[in-house]
Amino acid sequence: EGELVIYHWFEYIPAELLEKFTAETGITVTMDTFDSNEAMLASLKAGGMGTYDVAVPTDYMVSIMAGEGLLDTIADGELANKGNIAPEWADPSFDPGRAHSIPYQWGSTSFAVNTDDYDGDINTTDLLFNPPAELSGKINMLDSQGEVLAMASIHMGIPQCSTDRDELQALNDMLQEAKTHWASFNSDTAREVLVSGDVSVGMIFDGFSAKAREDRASITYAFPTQGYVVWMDSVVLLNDAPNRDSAIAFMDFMLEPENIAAVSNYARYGLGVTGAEEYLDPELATLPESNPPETAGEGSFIAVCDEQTQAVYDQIWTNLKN
Amino acid sequence: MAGGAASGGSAASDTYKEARHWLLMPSWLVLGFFVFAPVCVMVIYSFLTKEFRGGVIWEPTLAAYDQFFFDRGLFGDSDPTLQWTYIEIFWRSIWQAGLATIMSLLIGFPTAYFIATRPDGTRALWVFLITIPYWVNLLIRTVSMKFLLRDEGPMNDALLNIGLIGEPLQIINTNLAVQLGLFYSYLPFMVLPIYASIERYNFTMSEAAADLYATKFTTLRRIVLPAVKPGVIAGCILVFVPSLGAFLAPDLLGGAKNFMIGSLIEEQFKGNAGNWPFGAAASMILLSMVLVLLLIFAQQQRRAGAAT
Amino acid sequence: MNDTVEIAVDVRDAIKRYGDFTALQKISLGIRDNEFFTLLGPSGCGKTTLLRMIAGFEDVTEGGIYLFGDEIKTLPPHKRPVNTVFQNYALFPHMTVLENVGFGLEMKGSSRKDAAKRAGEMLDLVQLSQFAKRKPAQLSGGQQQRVALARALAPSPKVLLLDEPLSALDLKLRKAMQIELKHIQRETGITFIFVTHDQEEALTMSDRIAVMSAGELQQLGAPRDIYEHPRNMFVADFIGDTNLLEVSVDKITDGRAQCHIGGGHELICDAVDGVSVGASVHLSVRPERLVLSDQASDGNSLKGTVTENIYIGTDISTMLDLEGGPKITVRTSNTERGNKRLIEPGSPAFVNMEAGAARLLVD
Amino acid sequence: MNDTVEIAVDVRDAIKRYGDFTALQKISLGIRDNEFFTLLGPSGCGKTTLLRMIAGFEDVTEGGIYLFGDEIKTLPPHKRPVNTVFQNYALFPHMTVLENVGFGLEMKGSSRKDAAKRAGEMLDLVQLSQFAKRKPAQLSGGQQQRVALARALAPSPKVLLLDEPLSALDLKLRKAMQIELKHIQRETGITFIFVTHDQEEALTMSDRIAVMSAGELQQLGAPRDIYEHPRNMFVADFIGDTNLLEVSVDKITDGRAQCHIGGGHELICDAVDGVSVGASVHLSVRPERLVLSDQASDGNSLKGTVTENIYIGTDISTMLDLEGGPKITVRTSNTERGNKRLIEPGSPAFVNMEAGAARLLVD
Amino acid sequence: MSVNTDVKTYTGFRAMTLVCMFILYAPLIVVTAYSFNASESITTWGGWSLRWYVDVFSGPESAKFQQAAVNSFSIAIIAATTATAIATAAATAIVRGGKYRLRTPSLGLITLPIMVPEIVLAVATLIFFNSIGFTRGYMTILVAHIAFCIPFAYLPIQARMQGIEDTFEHAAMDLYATKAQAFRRILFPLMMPGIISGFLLAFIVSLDDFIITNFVKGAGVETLPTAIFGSVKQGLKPNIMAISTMLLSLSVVMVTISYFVSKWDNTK
Ligand SMILES: Nc1ncnc2c1ncn2[C@@H]1O[C@H](COP(=O)(O)OP(=O)(O)OP(=O)(O)O)[C@@H](O)[C@H]1O
Ligand SMILES: Nc1ncnc2c1ncn2[C@@H]1O[C@H](COP(=O)(O)OP(=O)(O)OP(=O)(O)O)[C@@H](O)[C@H]1O
Ligand SMILES: NCCCCN
Ligand SMILES: [Mg+2]
Ligand SMILES: [Mg+2]
Repeated sequence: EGELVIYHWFEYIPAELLEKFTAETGITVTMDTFDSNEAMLASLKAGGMGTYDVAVPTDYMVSIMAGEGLLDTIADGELANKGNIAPEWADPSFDPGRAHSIPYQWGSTSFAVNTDDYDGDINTTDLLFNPPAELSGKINMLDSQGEVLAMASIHMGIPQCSTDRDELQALNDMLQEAKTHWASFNSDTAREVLVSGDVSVGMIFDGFSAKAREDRASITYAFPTQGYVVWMDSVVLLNDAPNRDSAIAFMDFMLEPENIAAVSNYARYGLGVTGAEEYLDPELATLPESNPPETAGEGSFIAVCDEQTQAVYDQIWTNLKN
Repeated sequence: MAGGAASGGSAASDTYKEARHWLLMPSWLVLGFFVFAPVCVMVIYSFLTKEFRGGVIWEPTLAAYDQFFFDRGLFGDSDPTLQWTYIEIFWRSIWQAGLATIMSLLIGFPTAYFIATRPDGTRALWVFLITIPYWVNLLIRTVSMKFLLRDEGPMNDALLNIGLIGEPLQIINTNLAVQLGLFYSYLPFMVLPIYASIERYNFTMSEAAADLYATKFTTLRRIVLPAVKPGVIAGCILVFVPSLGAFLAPDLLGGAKNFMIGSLIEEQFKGNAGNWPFGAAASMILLSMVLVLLLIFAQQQRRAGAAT
Repeated sequence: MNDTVEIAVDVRDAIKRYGDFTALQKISLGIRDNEFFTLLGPSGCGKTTLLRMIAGFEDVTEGGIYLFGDEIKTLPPHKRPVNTVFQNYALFPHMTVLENVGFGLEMKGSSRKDAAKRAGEMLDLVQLSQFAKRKPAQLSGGQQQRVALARALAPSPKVLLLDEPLSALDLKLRKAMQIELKHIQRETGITFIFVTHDQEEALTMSDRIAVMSAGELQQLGAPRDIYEHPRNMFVADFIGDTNLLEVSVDKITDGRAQCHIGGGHELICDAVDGVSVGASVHLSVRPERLVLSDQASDGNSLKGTVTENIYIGTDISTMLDLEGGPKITVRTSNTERGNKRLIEPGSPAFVNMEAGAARLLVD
Repeated sequence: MNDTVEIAVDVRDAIKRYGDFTALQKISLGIRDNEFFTLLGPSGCGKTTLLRMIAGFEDVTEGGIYLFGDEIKTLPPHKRPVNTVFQNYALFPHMTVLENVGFGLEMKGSSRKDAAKRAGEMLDLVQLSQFAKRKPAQLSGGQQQRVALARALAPSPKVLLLDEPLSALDLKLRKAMQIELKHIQRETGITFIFVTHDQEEALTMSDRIAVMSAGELQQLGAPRDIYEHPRNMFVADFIGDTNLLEVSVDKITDGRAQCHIGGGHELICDAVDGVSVGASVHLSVRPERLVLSDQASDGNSLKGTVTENIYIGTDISTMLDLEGGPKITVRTSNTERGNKRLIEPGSPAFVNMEAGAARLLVD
Repeated sequence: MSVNTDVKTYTGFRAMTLVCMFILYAPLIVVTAYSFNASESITTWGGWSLRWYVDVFSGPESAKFQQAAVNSFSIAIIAATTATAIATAAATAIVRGGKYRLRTPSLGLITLPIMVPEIVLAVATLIFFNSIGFTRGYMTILVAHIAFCIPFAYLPIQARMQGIEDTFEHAAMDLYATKAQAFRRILFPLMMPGIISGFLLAFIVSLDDFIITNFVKGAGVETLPTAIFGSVKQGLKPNIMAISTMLLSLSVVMVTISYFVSKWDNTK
């Protein structure tokens, strides 16, 4: 009995799973979708609060939302399956102690290379920011400030929320230079441009890269030695949730290994629950996109900067896009 | 043709004078409530302090406008100079939208004219033919367009095969692609209003012009165009104004390397920046610009029309 | 101006169909250079259609049209040295009167200033100078028509097509414009092809007249010829008022036919080719060629009763019922002498007729 | 039909301005019920404007308009029992001819079938039955005009406004329609307000005529009255052809004025009020009241030289230069007797005139 | 005829129209072709297959897309109809209402929705709806669509109306038509091409709207664009192509039927 309203990414949950949830709990589910974390935040801040019970933001957005006071706290013992959370995801930086969220899916953001077009070493961020002549003009970037600037900071070896003026100025200059080699900024067709051969290098999420590889075998996901971006989407409990009980029930449901594995099988990302291996598509374990090589640098979340610092990054982004 | 050449059909006609307020009432209500009031909210927002990551703080400030017009350097503490960034973005958008409008007009006008001169029974069919493609979502159309135009896409293949070109045309991610995309997004908005105007045009006027030694082109320019001007103006407004704020075609086809007004504003609400007052201010500046353009235009119209 | 008669517009076996409606049926006409040529015919007979084909707005379904010897079927209207005064004026609503009139000149390459100057002169001609700056919608019907006329005259075409150009003008102005048009035509030597439904206008102004009916040419000739020697009943009836009486021919002697009409009235008139004794034909006699009297004359004289006198300004029309049935109209000029001859309705009267006044018609 | 004369349309001190142009200047007119009333005047004098004010399409700048005694300034057009035949027809382009004609009836509440039936009858009347299914654009100018006429007649209005309803018709058809209109008017008792620029039409058909000029009423009266007793020079000149001669009055005796015109010609004619000895006034004489002769008559006789004979069908116009300067026109009917009187151009001739034929005009 | 002497027609215009049609339809050929693609990607051809059509009716998202299609069309039809009616009334007041002070402001108000960037309108509308306590759902989408469709319907109608002389209404009123009747029987039919144009523009604008819809829609209420935009993030799948192709076919069928119906009606 009851209802549940989920604010979710587009196309990110198998419909059967929701049906299963309804069958098990009798709770009818309504799902609303968003296409970016920021759009979700904007919509919630413009008055969406009180409509939804749970949302599925990405790591940095979880901490932003918490900071904005949009998240309700999950009391101790409220979640029956809290223990299923894998230890490495139990106390993440973006939500210490999992006070507001449970893990949903995780993956990485880096770039993929069409190895038919380029046979050199692909595991370096130089391919994006300082490409060899043959790749110049054949690069697609995600049209997303967070991912691009994080990747650029990793490339330069500077912290993501640097306040060092010289570092920031250098970052700005580096991007201006790098942009001359880029063909486009595109998120919507990040995968298509690689498959079609329009570009030879393209920033992409690991899961999308895996799908692109199915269409074009030469597409190889890179794990740069300098490092790359990792992300985790989490289910958060929203303040003013109209159906708070249903929300808790849903979270418990998603912590069942079998259920969250169904999401992974569908979306081809990693999960953050123990004991799910037996339900997972075996292929997932061997995906090159989710198995970084030895040489791979460190994966890091997108950092959340303070207001003043963020203003500088915004300015760098605006400069880049002009 | 029934009726004299020019009998009274002036814009100052007042057949429905008594009913005018009643006739306007629905649009006042709907637009006043669901467009004007929200826009007022935005006007207010543009004068408020931004809240970090979206939203506003109810403290009046001119910061948003200051940000638009003054450049204070990367770190916000240099001496203010005139901010060119946004002006350039605006100028670029106007330029692109303008070119797209001209392109739409150049292809749309002949199309509208052609349709309007079809026999009675087939005109409606042509009108539908123009709009049918728009039953398919803009995003899909644009992606398909992109697919067609790709360096290795069917269009280049075909052109290479018939030997018209030796190298694939690089169209995608260029300004031309943006204009093409805008053109493709809004073509019917040009064709239909012009069609509706030409359909009512009295072709005896063209005959009279031809009779007086006007070539067909001159007839088109001096007689047909002035007569169907309301339709042309409507078409141009419907293509130009939405093109100004468009972002899908520029993003997908143009590569999104440079902000257009639409994407800039969008970014303030849906992007990292989350600077609502600035987004509101930029919108209001855009809005006033368009209004001023339209007013200047209307003024000129009136002056041209009032010559007695 | 030329010694030899050149043909300006030659229409050869032209047919025009709108769908399955035939508007013109094999018309052939040669319009001479410098001629004032008039097309006359009932509403809907195809006059406008013919003009439009000459101007190039309507294609010729069959047959050909030649302008000074050249086939012009494929010549676009703007290349034909022909201007038109349209029946519905077709003034450009967005241009002032002056701009309308100057348009053709500008198109022929005059500077805007020269065009305006000459346009001003043309406006003087049609007495509309003070309206130069108005838009056509601010003019009365007659004023619009005069603008149309000025506009067509301005570029001095070789052939001017005028589709009822004076129909909206009052008598006074029409008379003045008639004289002006005739003047212009003579001075410039422009060939005028004129459509009118005013027979007096046609007779006064034309060098030659073509009478049309239902898409067919009925008669082509000089005004006097057409008025006095109509070739058939249609022409006789159409041009001017006429009394058409059914007659039987009794005897033909020395080019004179002796006949009788219903009611037994005897008449003598000139015989014409194709009329034979015993034939039942029509006799046409103009009302003004009849004389009303209270006494029979020596020659043809018909007895009847006056039914009505209608006052029409210059003249008075008297309707009579002849003995035995036929009706006849007599026209008497409205002068003291004429008025003396008038007879009150209801009174008996004689209608006297000279032998030369009546004409026998074969069809 | 009524014993007392009821006023159908009363225009009182009506003024109409377009911006700073005054189209009508304080016009007052009373149009009687059942009357055939004609507005006559030069192009642009305000006839259409007056009709439009009566129909309700133009508001009255100053003054009032009364329909059967009721002020109708605020009555919307559709509530006025008045129909109009528009000068430019204003046929509905999207309806067939039949639908156009039936429209008014439908609006008055007839069923579509009844409306179509009566519309069909009206089309018979204007001889357009076979065009019932066509769209207006497929008709000739004259045909369109007839549709407009049928459309206005169909709902049998109390007052019918006709703005040059016959101007596009040929003489034959116009004559027939004149008779038909007159008939309809008599039978139905509808008040007709008729605009025409054809004086003969006006004189033939009207009960009364209002002559207008430049937005002002010049004379109002019965046809004969206006033709024979024009109140001023404008009316004399406008209605029909007339010779206007400048004269000086020498002597007035017994209601007769003795005067002379330029060149020294002496004339005697009826004196009128307001003419005094020594005054320089105008004398108006109709061309048809003059007699051409090679001999001087006993009475008024002017000597001159023939300059031109113009053939106009029923009549022949002869222009003369009188000795000493003045020009004069004489109209002779085109009969054998008349033709005998004709004099070749260049020859001297006398113009003889009865005393009653000429009329002195004060302004 | 080798030379085009008809003053009404222009030789190049037919060609231009065909070019125009080609540009409009070429991308749709891609859409249609790839709806029959066995592969998952639009860029690689995997052979012919009807699987995506099957997917539309029985796939995991079929219910969502079907509901979205129903929502989209019902909203587009209602919104376009209402907007066209409102726009027609407004155009009448503005073109046939004489001169008055509210004329220019009204014109400004009517064109306001196209002058404000969509995202601004979206956020503003959402804020506004919230402040007046409107719950988001089907109705909020509908109302927003009606509002922003108005200028698209209005401009062609106004343009058309300016070309119609008022003599026709005068003639109608002279023949006892009330103003309403003169409108319905004369002005309205004469305006029809403008009204149809306006309706069609409003219709496709509503059918295509994403940004505003995405903000004002209630939870779980999807329209085709909001459903489709989501899918694109994963790469445009041929099932979207299949849906689009079916929509195209539907519109083609409807147009064909209406064409023949009207033809049949004409020859009657
Ligand atoms: N809308 C207008 N604006 C300014 N002047 C106008 C307007 N309409 C008519 N006029 C002027 O008013 C005068 C009277 O016009 P009206 O149409 O009544 O003339 P009319 O007597 O019917 O002439 P016609 O016989 O040529 O039809 C004309 O001089 C005309 O130019
Ligand atoms: N577009 C058309 N379609 C069908 N029939 C037409 C068309 N245009 C004209 N007609 C018909 O052709 C015939 C000739 O028309 P036209 O206009 O030449 O007549 P007209 O002699 O000029 O008559 P009017 O004196 O009345 O102007 C008419 O019967 C008319 O109905
Ligand atoms: N739905 C894909 C997740 C993207 C995270 N930024
Ligand atoms: Mg004609
Ligand atoms: Mg008039």
